[in-house]
Amino acid sequence: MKLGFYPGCSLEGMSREYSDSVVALAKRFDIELVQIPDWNCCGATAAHNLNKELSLSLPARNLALAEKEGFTDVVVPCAACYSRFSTTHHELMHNHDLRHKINEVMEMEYKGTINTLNVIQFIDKYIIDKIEEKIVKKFNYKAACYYGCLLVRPNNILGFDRAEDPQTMDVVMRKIGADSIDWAFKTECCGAGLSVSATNTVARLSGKIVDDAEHRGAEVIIVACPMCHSNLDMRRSEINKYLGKKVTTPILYITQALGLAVGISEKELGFKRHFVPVNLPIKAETIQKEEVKTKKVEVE
Amino acid sequence: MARIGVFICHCGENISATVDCAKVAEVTANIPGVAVSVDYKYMCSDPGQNMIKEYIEKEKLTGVVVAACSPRMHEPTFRRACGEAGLNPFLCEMANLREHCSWVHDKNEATTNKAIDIVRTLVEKVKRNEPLMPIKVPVTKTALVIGGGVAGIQSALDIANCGHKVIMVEKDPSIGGHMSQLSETFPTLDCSQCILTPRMVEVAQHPNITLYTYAEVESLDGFIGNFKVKIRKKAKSLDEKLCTGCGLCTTKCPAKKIPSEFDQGLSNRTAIYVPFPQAVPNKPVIDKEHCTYYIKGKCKVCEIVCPTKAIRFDQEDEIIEVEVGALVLATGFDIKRANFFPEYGYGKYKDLIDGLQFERIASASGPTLGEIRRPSDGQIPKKIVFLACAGSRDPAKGIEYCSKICCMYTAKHAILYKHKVHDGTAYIFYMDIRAAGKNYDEFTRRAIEEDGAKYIRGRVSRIYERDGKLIVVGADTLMNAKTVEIEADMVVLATAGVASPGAEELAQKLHVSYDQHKFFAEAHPKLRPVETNTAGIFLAGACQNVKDIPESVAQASGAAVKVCGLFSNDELTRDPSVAVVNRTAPPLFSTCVGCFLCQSVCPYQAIEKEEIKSRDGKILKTVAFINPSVCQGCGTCVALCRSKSIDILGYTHKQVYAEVDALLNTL
Amino acid sequence: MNEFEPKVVAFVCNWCTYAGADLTGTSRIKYAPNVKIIRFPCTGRIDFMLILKAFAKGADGIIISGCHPNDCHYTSGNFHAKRRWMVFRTMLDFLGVDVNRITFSWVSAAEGARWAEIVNTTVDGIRMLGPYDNYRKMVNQETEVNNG
Amino acid sequence: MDKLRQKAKELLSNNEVQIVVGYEEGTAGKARPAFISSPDQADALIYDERCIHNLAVYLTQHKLSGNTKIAIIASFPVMKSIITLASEKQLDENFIKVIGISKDNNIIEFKDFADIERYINQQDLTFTPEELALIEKIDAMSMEERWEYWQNEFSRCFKCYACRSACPMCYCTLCITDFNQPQWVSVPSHKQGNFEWHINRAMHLAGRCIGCDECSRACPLDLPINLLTKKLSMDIQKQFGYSAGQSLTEPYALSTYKPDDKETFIR
Amino acid sequence: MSGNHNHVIDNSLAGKVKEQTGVSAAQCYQCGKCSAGCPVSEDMDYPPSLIMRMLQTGDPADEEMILRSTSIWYCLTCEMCIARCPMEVDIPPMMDYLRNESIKQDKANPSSKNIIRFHKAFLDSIRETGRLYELGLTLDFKVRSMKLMQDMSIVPTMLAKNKLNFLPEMIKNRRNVKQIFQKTIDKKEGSK
Repeated sequence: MKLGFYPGCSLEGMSREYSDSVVALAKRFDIELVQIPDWNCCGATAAHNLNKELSLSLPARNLALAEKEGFTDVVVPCAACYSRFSTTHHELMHNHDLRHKINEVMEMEYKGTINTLNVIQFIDKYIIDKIEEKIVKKFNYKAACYYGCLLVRPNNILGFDRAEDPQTMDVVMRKIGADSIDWAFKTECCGAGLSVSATNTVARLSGKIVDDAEHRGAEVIIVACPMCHSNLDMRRSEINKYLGKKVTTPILYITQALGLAVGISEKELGFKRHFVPVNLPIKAETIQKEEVKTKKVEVE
Repeated sequence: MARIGVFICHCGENISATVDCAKVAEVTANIPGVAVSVDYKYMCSDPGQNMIKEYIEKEKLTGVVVAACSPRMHEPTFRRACGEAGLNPFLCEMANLREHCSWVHDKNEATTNKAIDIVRTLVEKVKRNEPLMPIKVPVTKTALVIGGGVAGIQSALDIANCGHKVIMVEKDPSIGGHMSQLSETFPTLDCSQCILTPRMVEVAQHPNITLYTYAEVESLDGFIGNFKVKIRKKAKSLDEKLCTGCGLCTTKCPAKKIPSEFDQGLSNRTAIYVPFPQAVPNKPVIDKEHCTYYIKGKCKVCEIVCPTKAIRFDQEDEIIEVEVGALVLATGFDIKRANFFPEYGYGKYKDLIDGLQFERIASASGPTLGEIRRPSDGQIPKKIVFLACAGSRDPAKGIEYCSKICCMYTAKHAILYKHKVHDGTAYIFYMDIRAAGKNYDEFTRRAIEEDGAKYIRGRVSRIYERDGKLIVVGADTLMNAKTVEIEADMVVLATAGVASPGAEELAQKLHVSYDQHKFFAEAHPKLRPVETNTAGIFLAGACQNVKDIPESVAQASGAAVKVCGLFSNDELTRDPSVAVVNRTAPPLFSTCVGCFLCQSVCPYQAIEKEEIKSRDGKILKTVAFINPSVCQGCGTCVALCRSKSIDILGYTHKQVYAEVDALLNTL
Repeated sequence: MNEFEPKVVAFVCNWCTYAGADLTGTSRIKYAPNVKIIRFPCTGRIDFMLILKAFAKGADGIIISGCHPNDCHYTSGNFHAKRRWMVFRTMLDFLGVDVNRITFSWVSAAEGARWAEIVNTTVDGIRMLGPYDNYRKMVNQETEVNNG
Repeated sequence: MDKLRQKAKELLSNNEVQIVVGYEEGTAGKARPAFISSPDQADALIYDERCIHNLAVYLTQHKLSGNTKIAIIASFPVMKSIITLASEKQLDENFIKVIGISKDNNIIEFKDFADIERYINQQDLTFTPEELALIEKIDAMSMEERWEYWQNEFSRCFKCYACRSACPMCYCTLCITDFNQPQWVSVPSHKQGNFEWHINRAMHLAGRCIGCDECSRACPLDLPINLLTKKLSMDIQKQFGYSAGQSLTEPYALSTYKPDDKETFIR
Repeated sequence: MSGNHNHVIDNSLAGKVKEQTGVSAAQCYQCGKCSAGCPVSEDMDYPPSLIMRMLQTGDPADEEMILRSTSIWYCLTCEMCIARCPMEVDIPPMMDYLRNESIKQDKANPSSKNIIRFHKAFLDSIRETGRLYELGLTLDFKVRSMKLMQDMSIVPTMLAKNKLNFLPEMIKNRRNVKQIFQKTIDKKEGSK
């Protein structure tokens, strides 16, 4: 099966391991992710901070291209890009004049047939049902699923999971044997776009997140956004400085965790590229009664 | 030939400012059938009314049109005047020149012409008016009070003490309502149950009051003075006459793990239970959902231990029908549970409770016997946080209105807490302190000044649990909106007050209107606050909107007076504008063909079958008959009848047709 | 030729819209004088023939207004009316009668301003549509009686 | 057909009924209603595709003298008419024996009206493509075109009221047209009078019309007036899920309501 | 509901915000929940709820302070405020608008220049190549912000872990992207 794929800049650069793991995972399930030809940057925070129309036109161009290519589902692993895509789609679909204007700006037409999937939605729709039979090694670690902002907010536009204490990621992780813990910073912001320009703020925000996860005994923090990753991972030295202690909890992309479970090599998943070394303790294959738990969690 | 008198009122300047009254009089004088048309400064004044009377006599008028204000204002006045002059009051109509013309249009010819048309229209109507006699209906001098909370109790006692019979229906096994759950009451801090229990007992013992607990209203028929009510007495599985209320059964019942409604789930009860020690009646009921026997088919421990053999497993719901003259709705309110706030953990934290739960914790009869202990581990909370406006004034996740009672009971909670946990600190997040009431503001000041409650003006963004503490993250808007983080042992949400769950269904059963929040609607927001739009049904307490105890009681007495006022006459006179099925000469007898499609449109079940019999009793024809004492005159059947066999007095086919005709021929 | 002044008849119920129109008056909100009100106990009483007769007698537009759902003084008259209007409107539309000349609305006793708005928008609307000549033509052809 | 005659004979001879209403050979090769009152006339009865008149119309004419027992040959439309009439309290079960005719011309015995109700509900009641096409054609017109279309059709009407007499549901003893205080329907058959009559007819049959088309069949000018009631039937079926002639007990669509009836035009 | 149609032209900043984004400052009743939940309110000179308040006053001085504030630049658009606002006052789009205005009127807060520089560098990178050239961006930004040393520590590691591309990625239809810029942001203020 072929699906549309928008890696976005970070996944082509800083966070190539995320991209790699997504593609590798998909491959395991005979899904080919086809990049939107000649895609461009979504504009991220910078664009909508400085100019609304620009912030709509850049994603719109990609949507239009994807449409031209005949895709319906487009996988957008980067939470930021996903948010920009969804917001753009929403705005253009709810405001005809605006749609007209933007079409005119980018000299292409977006009809609105594209269905943007974040990585979890992608897993949910195409992988989760088939995963159990493919598991070679249970990912039996205490995992703190970190959703960040852009995956769940604004909830009325994204309509993904629930705004507070979301569960979809946890459900997925439990499926591969993880003990996904209940913690308090699932959706608190990591500092996002301020990564380079206001590093102290990022250290503080990301610090609180890492600290709470560690405090509750998480052995690994699971993310689905390159920005979250780079802030929690690359900025770890600043974080540790802020916390005044050394926190070694590694940050894994959900696709890396899944990849591991279905037997994709650490190399292929690009663990090397992480700043915080990923050395997960070796554990005996103890199958917890997580399935039961999974039932209990209802996601609205 | 009709002789109509037209009387045009200037209403001081109110009409004459924009309408040329003299011209109206002059023109309308020439309408065929108009005997006299005059204008005058104040028609409703005594001289004005006398003028009308004189003309009625002098000109032998057969009908009167008073062109003045809205009939909703002065129709009774002028109809009375006509009556006094010997003209049937229903031959007098009003043309609304003020509200519908002079006040809403500018001074010009169009406006005057419109006035003329309005008058002409009414003249044509009056020509076709029939003299009518007010309908008299008897009054059943028994009142039905629905709901046994403090409001219902007050109403019932007031009515009963005026010597009228009262039937009280309460859906729970005991009366007492929310007030019986409260610990102390603001602003006096006297013990809620101590002041309520005597009243509850009085209800039970009052010779004029019949009490049905564990019962609900099934249906309502009839009309003011003559309601028929079906009441469902839910099976208590108990012979109340035999039961002595010894309580042995409740101690022996094996099903002990049922969350107690009365304690808001903070303690457990048995399947056969009395809601609380002071319950009235103090006799148990079996909760079939949880009773081992009803579920598994065996157990019957209660039956075995009962010394008087009062248990009746085979007992079934019983429907009883009663006739009453008036109803008082006192079904009270409910509160939102603490679980509707995502950012406060969807209610997953044991130590985050709602106000009513705190009342139980603080109450001497409560699960902790009045000691402030938190549900999770029974520890005494040293830091407690109260959140006002939890769901109130919150269109996003709660309701937009102000629940009104929270400010006060939150202050009370803080005070009670301080009285019981001297070394503890109480924080209160609030937006405004709404303490408008006798000794109310003083009370909140006391909480702040004497009991040291820490009021923080701001809302709480989120609450999460960490190491057995609840971390409350809020802001202090009086401190540059800086973030405030409190590690609390317990959090109390002053959750919004909402309409009780069954309110909408009941309203529909009783044909009373309700607002978008499912609170029962009063007939007029200012001048008729205790009446509903359905005559004979009155409101008491929080079923209309959230109220505190004094307000509820006051309104309850108000409702009682309305009922007694109604009961003070043996007969009611009703507007004779009702629908009638025509009669014609044999062999037709009536143009009604008896399809009875009209029956189901009637909101009042006023349409019955009437058999027209020959002398030898042979049924010649079955036609519709509309019971004039039941019909309220909406006319819905009239518009439905294909053969135009139904007509409605006061708005007959002839009249309305003539109105349309007159109005447009001149437009 | 001076500007066309629409003739609009309003059939309203006594308890909500008539009272609402009273409120418009007491709050001194001005509206077009083209509308004249006929009072009924309830929208449930309004016979569909009255609409045809009004058109026949020369009305250019018609307003029918009563209590909001659940507010009916008779609890359900407005609901029954609603159904009838749904059917009758289909009928008129099917026969090519201009249903845009009929405004159906719920106006409560508290909505004085809303009544003024309903009236003004209706009158403006009718002013656009012009006099209802089609219907007038049909009516004035009383001469050519068909004798088979 | 023999079975039918046989049935009629025995009903009459053992005096179960006094009259059998059915069809007989008419002039010009047409079938016409027959009223058989003695066994020996029973052989006149026929039943074939020419027998299309809705005989139910005769049932209501005996209303006042309620002591003759009638048997009626009931095609599908007749059955539906009977159910509607019964639901409107116009028929007395004890005086009417219904001899149903299935689509494949077999006799169906009904022990009571409820039995008929059951039978009807087994048949499918959707409108025929032809009917739909006609109505769609008119729906597709512009307002002006529709107006012109019906004005032309109506202009030909001369108020013979054949449509009324042919319709089983038009059983009022005094029709609104006979009502002159006020004159709801202008008497002469000029455009207005005709327009008012047909609107009244349609509205009075709204949701009661069982769609036998007897009205247009009876019309000497072949006015497509059956479309009016049909249109409403469709609309009512769509909006309220009610269709006539299906239930003895369900309240008539226009004498009941649902609070959530969905309209689009009320402001 | 009411028949009152007459439009009041509101030239205050709040008025413009409402016109441009549909967000009505008047709706805010100052409960402070947004400030309480905002991850960066402590970095801001005026927390969100205060910005709302300053809009409400309509006092030009306050409006000036808003446009010159650091708050609007610290806002991460994490959407926490709107997620929890009881009145559903949609602050993020309002912030976007205020940023746009602040730049237009050239009132952007000096101490926030870094953030703005970063955004501009970011966009420039896209304007030229259609995609983000991270190494370029980082260097470019460092040069603009004269913070050459800061972060340089991690760059080597990034290179070692080849997290940075040496050569910018280029898309084919760069013309198209460029003209998108020209028709939107560059139309208003060209960035040097």
